[in-house]
Amino acid sequence: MQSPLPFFPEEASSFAGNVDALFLFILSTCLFFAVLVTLLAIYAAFKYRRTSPGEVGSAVEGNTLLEIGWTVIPLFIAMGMFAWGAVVYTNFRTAPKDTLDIYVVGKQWMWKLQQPNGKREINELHIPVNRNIKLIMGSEDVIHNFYVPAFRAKMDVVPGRYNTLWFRPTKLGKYHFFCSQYCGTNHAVMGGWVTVMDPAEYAAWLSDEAGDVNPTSAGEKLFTQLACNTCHLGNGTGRAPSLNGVYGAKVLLADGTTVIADDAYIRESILQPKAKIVAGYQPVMPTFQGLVSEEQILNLTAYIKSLQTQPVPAKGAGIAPPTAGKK
Amino acid sequence: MTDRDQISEAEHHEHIVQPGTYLAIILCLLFLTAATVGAAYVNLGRFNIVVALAIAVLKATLVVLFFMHAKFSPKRTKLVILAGIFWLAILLFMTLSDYVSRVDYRGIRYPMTQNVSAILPNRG
Amino acid sequence: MSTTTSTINKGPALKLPEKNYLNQTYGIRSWLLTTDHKRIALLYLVSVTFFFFVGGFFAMMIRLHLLTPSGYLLSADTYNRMFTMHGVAMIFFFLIPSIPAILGNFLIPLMIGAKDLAFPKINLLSWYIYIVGGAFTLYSMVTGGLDTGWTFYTPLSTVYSNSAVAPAVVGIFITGFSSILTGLNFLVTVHTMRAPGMTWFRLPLFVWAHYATSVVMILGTPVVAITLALAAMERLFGLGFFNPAMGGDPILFQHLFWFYSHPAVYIMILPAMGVISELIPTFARKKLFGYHFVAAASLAIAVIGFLVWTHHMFLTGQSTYAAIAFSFLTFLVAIPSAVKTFNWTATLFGGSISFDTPMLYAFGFLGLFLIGGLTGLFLGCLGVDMHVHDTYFVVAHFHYIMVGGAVMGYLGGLHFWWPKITGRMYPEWLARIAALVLFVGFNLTFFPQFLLGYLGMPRRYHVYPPEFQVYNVMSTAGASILAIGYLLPMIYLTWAAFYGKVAGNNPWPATGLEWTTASPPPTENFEVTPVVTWDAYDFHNRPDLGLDIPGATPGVVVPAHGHD
Amino acid sequence: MHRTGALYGQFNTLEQQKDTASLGMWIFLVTEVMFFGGIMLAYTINRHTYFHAFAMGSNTLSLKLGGFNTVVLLASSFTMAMGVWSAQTGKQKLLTLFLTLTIALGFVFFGVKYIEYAQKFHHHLVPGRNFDITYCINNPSKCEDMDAAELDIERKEIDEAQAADPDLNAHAQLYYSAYFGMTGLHALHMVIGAGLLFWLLRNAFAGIYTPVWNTPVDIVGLYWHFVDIVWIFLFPLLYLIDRHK
Repeated sequence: MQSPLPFFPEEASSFAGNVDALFLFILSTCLFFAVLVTLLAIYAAFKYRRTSPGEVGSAVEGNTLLEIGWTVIPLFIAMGMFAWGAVVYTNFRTAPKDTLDIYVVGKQWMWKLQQPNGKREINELHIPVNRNIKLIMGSEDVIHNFYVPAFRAKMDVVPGRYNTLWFRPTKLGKYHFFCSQYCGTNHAVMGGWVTVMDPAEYAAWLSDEAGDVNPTSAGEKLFTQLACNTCHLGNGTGRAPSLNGVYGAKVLLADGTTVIADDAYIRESILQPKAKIVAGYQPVMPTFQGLVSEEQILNLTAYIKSLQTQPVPAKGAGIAPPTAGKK
Repeated sequence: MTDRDQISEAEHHEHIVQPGTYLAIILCLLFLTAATVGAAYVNLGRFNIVVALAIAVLKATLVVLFFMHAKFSPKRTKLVILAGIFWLAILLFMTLSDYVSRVDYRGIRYPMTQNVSAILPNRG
Repeated sequence: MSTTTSTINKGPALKLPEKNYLNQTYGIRSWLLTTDHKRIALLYLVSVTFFFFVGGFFAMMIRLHLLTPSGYLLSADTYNRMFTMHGVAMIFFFLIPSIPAILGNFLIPLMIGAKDLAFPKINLLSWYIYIVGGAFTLYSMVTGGLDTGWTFYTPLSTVYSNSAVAPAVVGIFITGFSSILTGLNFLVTVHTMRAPGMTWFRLPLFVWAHYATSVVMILGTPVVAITLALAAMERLFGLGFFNPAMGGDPILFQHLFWFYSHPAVYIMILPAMGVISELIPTFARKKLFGYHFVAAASLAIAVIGFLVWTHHMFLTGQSTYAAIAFSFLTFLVAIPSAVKTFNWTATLFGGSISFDTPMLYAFGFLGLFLIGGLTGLFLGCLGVDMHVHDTYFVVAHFHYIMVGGAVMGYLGGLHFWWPKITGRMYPEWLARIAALVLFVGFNLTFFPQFLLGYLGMPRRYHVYPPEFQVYNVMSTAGASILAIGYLLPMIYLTWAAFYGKVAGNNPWPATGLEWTTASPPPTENFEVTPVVTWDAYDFHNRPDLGLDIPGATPGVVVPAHGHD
Repeated sequence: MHRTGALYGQFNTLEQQKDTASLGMWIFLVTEVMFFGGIMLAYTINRHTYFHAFAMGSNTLSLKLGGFNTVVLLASSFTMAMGVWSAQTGKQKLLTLFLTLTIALGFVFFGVKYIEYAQKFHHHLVPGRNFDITYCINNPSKCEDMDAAELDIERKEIDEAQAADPDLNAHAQLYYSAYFGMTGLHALHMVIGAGLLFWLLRNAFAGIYTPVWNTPVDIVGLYWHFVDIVWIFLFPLLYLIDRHK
């Protein structure tokens, strides 16, 4: 399938072309300088080889102009490489808004992945082509790294925090993914396959096995089970703010600051409800630390996300007025 | 640069700091200790730590300059001290530059349960 | 080209000086309790060589294991131990002490015209500290091994690893103080012990490079010491700074670790650059082009090298802003290295170049360091790092720097000063062949790894997908050639130390102060404290070397430092 | 290298020797700054993240003992400085007196530190498996050294902190990690310093320090003052967090 001495891995994401172009730019620049210096050295070695045992070289000390030249010119070229690289990287670190979110949990030595509808996979990832995919990744034990060479993208998966990795697959096919942060005994086998599918096929695949519940409905059930709904009333009259439309919006806090209600904020509010109190409310919510699992938090988050489209009550939503938080 | 700057630097006469100076400094230090404790009991919000560190830096400066004779030492010694402070600043501030500019710095740190089954009870 | 060998001593057979540092006193005590920097350098030589072969053994096991994709030779755990212990032995016990503690120790007092280092007893102490640290680490290696990677990332090392992490970490912690004391000794020595006339800008660039190295040693090493101490306390007593289960931050460990461990790369490469800056002028018989710029570049590398450490952490989820700032600084640190390379090349022009073994190593260094340094640009570049980070590309890059650069410099220096250290010459042709074998073997081992890395093979894999096999086979083949290349010098240099041809005081000839005294030098280094009247590498002002200086009357030899 | 009087063989003059020793010590102190810098960084980041836990932890320390120790250490720095002055001016008797005083003050510091550490062990406030921030308020009978009023204050503080940080017990361990890590390393330096002082004292009794040659006194003095400076920072950082409640 590949030449016996391959050089480039397949280009299967929107990053791949950028990274390879940048790589080729740096490579050609470096080759130019490397070849230049090598040829000069070889030329000098022959031209100025010693011809008699007592011979001494010329009495040259240096040349300031040359020194300035070969300091400044490489500096400019290096700045060019830096700037180009920074642009590619910033794009890679800034996920677009309309992503398909997939939850990833790394543990020694396997990957657990969960589709938005709750379908779970182990060491396999199915995604539709030409969609922006965002992996929201956590680790249960040590640091791992999710790496898809064909996508030219990787990100560490660090215990104790969420890291995200986004990419846009552009080519159908099956690609390796690896753990590329050393994580213990079976680090080398902690990998699997990403399957990039046609959207229609993907949809069919998603709905194929009905065994798994979708996270939004699981979250809705939990929301009642844990009695969240007794305080977080949808119409904003409860002891706690309504969660309608709160996901992704700015929330005004008691100390006057605002915060974006993203996954991290929601997770924190569940585990450490007193860390950030919404303006106008008492810190009465108990912590759910140890009561809800990682997965249940993901489900609750998915449910809260689904409330985005629900009507926001005029009072009791906790969403910051558009002017707040500018300072 | 003289041929033997090591000699020329050493040949300046040793400056002997007198007990009176030491006494004045120790009194200053004791006063500043009292001041730092006093300041801790006043609610200055986030400036409590600023005041505490400012006083500590002042105390340390007094010790370095007089007890350790840095004020009367050759330039080279002063350079060594400044290099130490500079590199400490690199370590502290450049690391903090990462922490303070992480967009997701506050919300994301949480303790993980070590027990895998507690995290994913339904895993097959 | 053999006719141009620069050994121009003619006349009656040379004899070793009757009294020298090697035969001043006898017996094991006279070695183990010596405070002579030259003898301590030899103690280091023996112990560092031991660790080099320990690390080399692990390397060989790694390469053999990777011959096949499914790796039948070792179990996963054993393989992980192999690469971890390879890294630990090579970095902390070979590369960091190699040039400074052996060549630097031996040569700095000689080069600046001092009788010894400023603190001879501390110098001996630092060797003992090294040995104690090494003993702890060896203890870890034989009782359970070490499988955390040489970077000891938490929480793998502090919570999850079942291997003997604690003794290894303690060993490295202890060895750190050996490095600190060596650096301290060098700094103070260069400041206060220079001979009359040895001004800062007459210092050989070897000394400048070691000055810069020492700055890195004393400012960086304590940080890794405290970091490893905290990690050890975390493992042993349950402290929690790096433990996410207690709310600690594993990324903080990486910050602290790389604050030292990136500059540590400069501890390895700067001294090698210093050696090359000696070799090229000597064998081109010409002043080094742009002396001041090369000296300044050493200091610039030492300082800027402290500002780039998070480029090892671009993909840990660190702040995008911080990543961009650190990438910018990373590109800045490349410039002084480029300046040095250009100056070395420019020195060749107008020279009178001979191809003695040390010069072959210098050429080898130039080529390999060029590749190693330039591939650093790929890794410092954010947009490429997101693909090649933690792949074999990184492995290839740092081996080109550390083995292609530092070890070539080290061996080049060892050959160059072997006649000074032992008073005897090694077999020239054998040495040239060994240099060539090394160069070829090295490239065959590590160049395929660049390709593997860009293809996406992650590092530290004991098994790999079969499409990566071709390059792995090449690499293993190269490694066996490389192994021969390393064994050869060890054998013939040892032989030469006892049976080689007597070399004379200045066989090349070279201009440094160390060549004005006997080979091997007397214990007090110089009969009379030398007075320096010439610049570094100034062949034209050194009629005492017996070379054909244009404009000077041939045959008239004037002592360079008379009794004035 | 053999010693010729007070001049060591590798040096040409006494000035060069003294200069060298002092430079060496200063450079060593810079490495010490970086050494403590690493743990200071860990402290800073964790204090910023878990301020409530750090404030709570800090309030369990005794300000009286900490303040007293600060004064003791400052005083020992003063006696050390006076010792250096005595050596420089050739007052041999005074030198031994001041060195003895410095050592004595150092031991007073150790004594107080021992009381503080013992109390923390007793109260289950050492990071590790038995760590329990609520041990004393749940087992008042085991903490005889705390009266009812103190326990009430502590209970209130812990409740408040727990309200803000439910995982207080884990995060408070980070404070005690910092506390034991930093004061432990500081105490280790003091032990080394005390050893050096004993060595100086022995030599001082032998009368070998003269106005011409007193480098060791000077050098050890630098070290001792540095240890003092570390404490000058540790005191507000560890004892004075959020005291104003």
